Amino acid sequence: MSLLEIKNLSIHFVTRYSDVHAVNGVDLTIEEGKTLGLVGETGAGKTTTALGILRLIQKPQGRYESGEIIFKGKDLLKATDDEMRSVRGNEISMIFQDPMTALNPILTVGDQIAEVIHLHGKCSQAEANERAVKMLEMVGIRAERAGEYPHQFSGGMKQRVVIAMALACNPSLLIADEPTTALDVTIQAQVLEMMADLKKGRGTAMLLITHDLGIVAENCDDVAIMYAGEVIEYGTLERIFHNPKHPYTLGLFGSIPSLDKDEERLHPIEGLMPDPAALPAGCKFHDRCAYATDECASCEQELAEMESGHKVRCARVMKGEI
Amino acid sequence: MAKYIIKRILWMIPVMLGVLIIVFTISYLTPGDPVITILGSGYTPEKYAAKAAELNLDKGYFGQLGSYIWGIVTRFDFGKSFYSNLSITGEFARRFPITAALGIFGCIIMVVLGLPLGILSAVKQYSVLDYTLTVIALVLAAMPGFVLAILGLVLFGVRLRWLPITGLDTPKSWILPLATNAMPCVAMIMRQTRTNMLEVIRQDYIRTARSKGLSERTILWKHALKNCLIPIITVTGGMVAMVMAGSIITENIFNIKGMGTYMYAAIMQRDYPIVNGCVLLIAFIVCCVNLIVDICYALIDPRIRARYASSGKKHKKKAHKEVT
Amino acid sequence: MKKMRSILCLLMAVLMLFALTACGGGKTDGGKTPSGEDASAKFNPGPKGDEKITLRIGTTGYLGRFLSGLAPEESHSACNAVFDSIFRVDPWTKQIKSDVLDDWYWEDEHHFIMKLHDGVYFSNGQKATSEDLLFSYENHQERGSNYLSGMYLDLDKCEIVDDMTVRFYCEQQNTRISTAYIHLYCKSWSREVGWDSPEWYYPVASGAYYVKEYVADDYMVLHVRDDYWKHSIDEYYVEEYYYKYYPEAATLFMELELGNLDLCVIQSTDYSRYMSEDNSDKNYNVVLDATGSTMYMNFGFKDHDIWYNKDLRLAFAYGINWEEVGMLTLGDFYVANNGFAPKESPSYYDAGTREYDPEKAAEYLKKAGYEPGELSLKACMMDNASYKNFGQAVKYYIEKMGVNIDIQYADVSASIANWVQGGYNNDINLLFAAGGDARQCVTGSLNQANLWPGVTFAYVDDDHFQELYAKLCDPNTTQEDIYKYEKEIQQYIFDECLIIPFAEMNSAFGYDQRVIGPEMVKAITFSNRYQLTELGLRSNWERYQ
Amino acid sequence: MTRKKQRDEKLAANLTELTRKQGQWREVLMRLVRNKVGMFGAILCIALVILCIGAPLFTKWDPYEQAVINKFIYPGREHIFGTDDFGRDLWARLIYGGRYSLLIAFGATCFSTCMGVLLGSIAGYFGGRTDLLITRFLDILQAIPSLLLAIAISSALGSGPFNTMLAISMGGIAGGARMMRSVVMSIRGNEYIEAAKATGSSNARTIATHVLPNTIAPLIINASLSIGGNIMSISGLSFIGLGVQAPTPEWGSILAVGKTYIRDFWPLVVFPSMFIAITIFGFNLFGDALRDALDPKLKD
Repeated sequence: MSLLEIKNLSIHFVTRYSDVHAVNGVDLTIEEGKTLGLVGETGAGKTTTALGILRLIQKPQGRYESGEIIFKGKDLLKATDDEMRSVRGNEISMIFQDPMTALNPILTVGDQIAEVIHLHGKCSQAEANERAVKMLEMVGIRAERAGEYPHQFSGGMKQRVVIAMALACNPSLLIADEPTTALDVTIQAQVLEMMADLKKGRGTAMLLITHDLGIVAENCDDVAIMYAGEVIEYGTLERIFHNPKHPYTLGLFGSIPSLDKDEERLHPIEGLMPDPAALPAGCKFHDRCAYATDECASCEQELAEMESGHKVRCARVMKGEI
Repeated sequence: MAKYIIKRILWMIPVMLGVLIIVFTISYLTPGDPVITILGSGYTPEKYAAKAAELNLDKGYFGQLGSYIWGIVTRFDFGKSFYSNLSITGEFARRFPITAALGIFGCIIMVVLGLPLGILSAVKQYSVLDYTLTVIALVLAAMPGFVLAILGLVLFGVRLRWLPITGLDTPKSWILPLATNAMPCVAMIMRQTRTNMLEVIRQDYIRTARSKGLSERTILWKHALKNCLIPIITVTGGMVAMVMAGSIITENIFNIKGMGTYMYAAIMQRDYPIVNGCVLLIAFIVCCVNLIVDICYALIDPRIRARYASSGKKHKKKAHKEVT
Repeated sequence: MKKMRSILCLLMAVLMLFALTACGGGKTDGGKTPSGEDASAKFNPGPKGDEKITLRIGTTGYLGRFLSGLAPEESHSACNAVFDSIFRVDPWTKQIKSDVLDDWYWEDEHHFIMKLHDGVYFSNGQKATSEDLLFSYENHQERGSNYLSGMYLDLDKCEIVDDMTVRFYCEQQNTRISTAYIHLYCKSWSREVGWDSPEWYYPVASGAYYVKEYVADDYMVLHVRDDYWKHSIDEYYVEEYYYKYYPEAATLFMELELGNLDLCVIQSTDYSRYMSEDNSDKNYNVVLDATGSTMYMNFGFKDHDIWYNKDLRLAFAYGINWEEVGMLTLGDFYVANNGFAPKESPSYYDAGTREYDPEKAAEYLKKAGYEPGELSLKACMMDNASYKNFGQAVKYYIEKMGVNIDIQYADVSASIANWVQGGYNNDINLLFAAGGDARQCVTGSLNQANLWPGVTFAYVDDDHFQELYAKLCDPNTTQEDIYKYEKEIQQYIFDECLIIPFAEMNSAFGYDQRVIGPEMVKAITFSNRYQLTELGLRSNWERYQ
Repeated sequence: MTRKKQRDEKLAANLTELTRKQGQWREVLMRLVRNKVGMFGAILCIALVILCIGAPLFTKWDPYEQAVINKFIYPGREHIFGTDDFGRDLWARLIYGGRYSLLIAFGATCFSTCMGVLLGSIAGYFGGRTDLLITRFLDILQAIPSLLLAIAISSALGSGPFNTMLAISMGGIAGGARMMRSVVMSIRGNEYIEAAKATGSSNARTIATHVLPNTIAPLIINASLSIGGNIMSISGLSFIGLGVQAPTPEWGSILAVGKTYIRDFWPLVVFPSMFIAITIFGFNLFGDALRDALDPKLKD
């Protein structure tokens, strides 16, 4: 039984002017201790999905149109607020993209970590502080810096604090929303390596959201590629990297400049993301797809299994035309 | 940090001196000869000279300024009123506590009412509560103080007879003056809190806190409130000056014998020593409040505390002005 | 969505503003004729048995100091209670009487004799002698107060006859010496403390009350003396006066409504509102009383020769709608009066009226030789309510007539100083005999018209007028002659248009019906001053029991 | 394929065309117009200004025409807002009076903004000793509450429109200068200022050409928000009897007169307060919208 199953999840943002379909029928599963990479351009609905899992979507506008999120057998969408609160930070925790603003500027780093331990660990404040200091040391921060404030730390160090905070209660699932995008490359490698060690040590499953295929290659077991609120290709790392099928995935891999050829220009995928408030019918990618036919534009595409451990949402691929 | 506070206190002395000089110069340039107004009609040249000497009006600008400052600094003596011949300091001793009490209670009400209402209307945005509070804030902010005071007086004092209308002897009689003096400021603080709160709620660290599984209430009180306090403290600092100045109008209408009525009477009689004294004392209170505001910044925001400590070495700079 | 709702907010805000103010306002439909007197008998105010009361009086004038004659005017009423007055008006007979003199008469052209009563004691136990009597006049010259103006006194030539009599020397006979508002001061104590000492807030005096408590600009308490030389303490019904100062007139009236005050002067706005509502069950009532002074506009004759041209004066007489100016200045206290004595007074004489006639005014203006817009005038008035209203009302008509006028408003003391000796920049100004004259006679109202140096614009530079006025002031003219001359002078003023009287000043007093009756209030008050010594005596209350 | 290509070209074309033509100001204007609340505030202010300037067009009554017989007439067909204690038409007095009120308020704001700009830019630009001196002077100015300062000055200079304007503007200087100083200090560090100095331009020219244009935005915001405050101060002064003297029609002095009749004749209080309220509300709304338009990072 998998740790987390997302079935046909769709999330819409309804405002007076527009009805934004951010996520439309996403199906994902994360196994115990495994890492799922979620890849896609900005605005593909990656972060919305992640926030959906923790039910952090902004109340008045955001609405869960349909679908279920089964976590350890329990549907989180049906859970009461109290149940969700006991899950957040304890069972599932999240790391955000920009470390500079992720920490509360007026509380000490130690307090912010101890807070979540004290809340879920049901232990005394003193013990919580102790464990907080231990967590900091685990992420490579000297113990005596626990009493300092976020503005005294660099970007990389702040991200380490956020990671320490996320893993403090030993969650079974860690959601990392582009954890390293805001960091420079050298720090990026250190942080990812540290996350991998911690994960292996504690058997934590991870949902890694990124648009950097290099990171996915090194850290993820499975990969899901999202486009315009839908998962268009989903499979194990080998399948996707060795045998990408969906035109959009091919475009993604095509746009990575290869080192051996001396290329003058990059090969971006032409055109722009469709407007989520006015999504085209049929395959959302058809107006940018090189192989698009009239049929693609009309009928809805299904995410079908092309081979074991590799699904694609493209009728032409299923028919073997591409 | 303590070094910074001491430095600020030292800086208050030249500021107060500056206020004193400005206020004195303004009244020195005022037309109309005090001696004639005191002696009335049948004055004779030698009596005029005697009186002028007594009020040391014959010493020219710097002489008078010097003796005025010397009088205040050494004997804390603000001189004598032109007409009642009573020493002003004696009057201040009697009247200052009343205005100070009104001011302090006014400020407490401002914060105690303004802050929660602001937070409430921010958290429950677009709700009915939000709009009623906004409407009240608009009306109170747009109504001149004395209209509000007289309306309150007529409505609650005379028509409904719930509250006594003058003096401050019974606790009930404090309600009306405080309400009409503090209300406009409550409205402003509420609006300021609401805008700040809306901004803070959208910050990332609030989402992090929520992702940690904290309840909305703890997020509000522990994380959001403290962060949105800083700009509110600046506004409160400004409000205190408004409340003190507003006391002139409120005390007059509610017949409270504080600095306000004293100054109003002095303005009407063109009794300049009293006007100068009152402005000086109120300016002093405002200076103290500004100092307290700065200290509150440091208490709440570690970034500013760090800058204060380091600023002790570098050139003097009040950092919090940039933050707000 | 948020946008539309903000606009809704504004509408609701304006509505709320509307509601707040509307419920604050009362209903009113213009003032009715004064009818305050028919107080129902169910309140029977006045002394019952030998209990004593504390009378609470409210005032919007500053409490001031007990040194009479200095700007701003000290509280006359309080001085009246604390000091014995050498001369004052008996409220019951409306004649001049004295608290301390046994006898006073003109010995000859220049000498005026005053005989002090033997047995007047000051609060410090000292006996009053003629030294104190003479000193009571000398101190005014010493302090520079303007109370001696008009007495033509030469203090060096006054001498003490014996320890109870003083002979005063005046250049010419005048009535002012026996009508001016002079108190008996204790010479030794005054010399000892000097004029500037705060001791003057707790003065040593010979009057019936002493100052028990005094808080500047707040309140003062006058308590009856148990060692008063004239009456024993149990003759007094009012044991204490609690005198409270209110900066805001609106608050004063509300205090009366709530029953926290027994006696106070009220504004015309509060008066007209009171008259328009039915007040049968209210514990307070209002009585209207002539103050004895009339309101008239002066032409500043002295140093402004334009006013010697009668056509210009007539242009002003016709060019200004005096009835309207009166109504705008005094509100519901306005009573039309073209003479210089109140309607109730026997010396009242209506010399005739000049109806408002803009064409005639234009005619006279041209006859006087001024094109419209050519003449421009200046005036400096006090910045209290009635002067401001008068200034606004008159300015409108004068400018409509084609004459420019610049009116400056200055505070009370600055304008007095300006009127009396500085500036002379008053072409025209409004005057009403500030003290009023309880005897309600013409000389009382015109007391500034013959005074020089006095109020600069009030002096009437016309020989026949001065001649008539001198006859009026001559103490030995008989009462019938006085009435005859009063009519003659008022007719002369009208024919020559020297001064334009247009209103008689009433003032309204609010009182608590359970404590004091309307007749008593009318008797002991004139021109906003209370005869507190008279009010204190139980015998006076029993007159109206 | 071709359909897609044409659409892209068209989109790209008008995008570049749009940005090229629009200067920074046009873009701000665009953003401002879209903000309906701000527009509502702007409409209010413009309507008021038109009403006051074109007063003769909106009423046949003369604000000084007095007649006792029509004293305290309640609002009706003849007199829209009724008449005041001198029988003058209240509607006429309010719109003619608006000229004085708005003029004084604008004048005071301009004066305090200019002084603020002057002091602020000098303090910000030169820094060091001058900065210290000027900041201390600003502290002094800010220590005295603006109403008291206005009272002291207007009792010294005497009452009248110009003196009132001067008295009120003193209070606003400190706020403007302090804001100006912080903006200038943040700009001073930028490279293009050093570049300007390097090319030998005098300090004054550098300030005028480089520093000032960047501070226009916060200045306008500060100015529009301070107009409301100025109008409140004028009515405060009139209450004490120092502001504009009768019979000149001005909202504050009409309200001060209205105070005495508050229990008898409500229009004399309601309508001036409403005019004051609408002006303050209008300028605040417009100011807020302006701030959002000029300062996009501040999310609504």
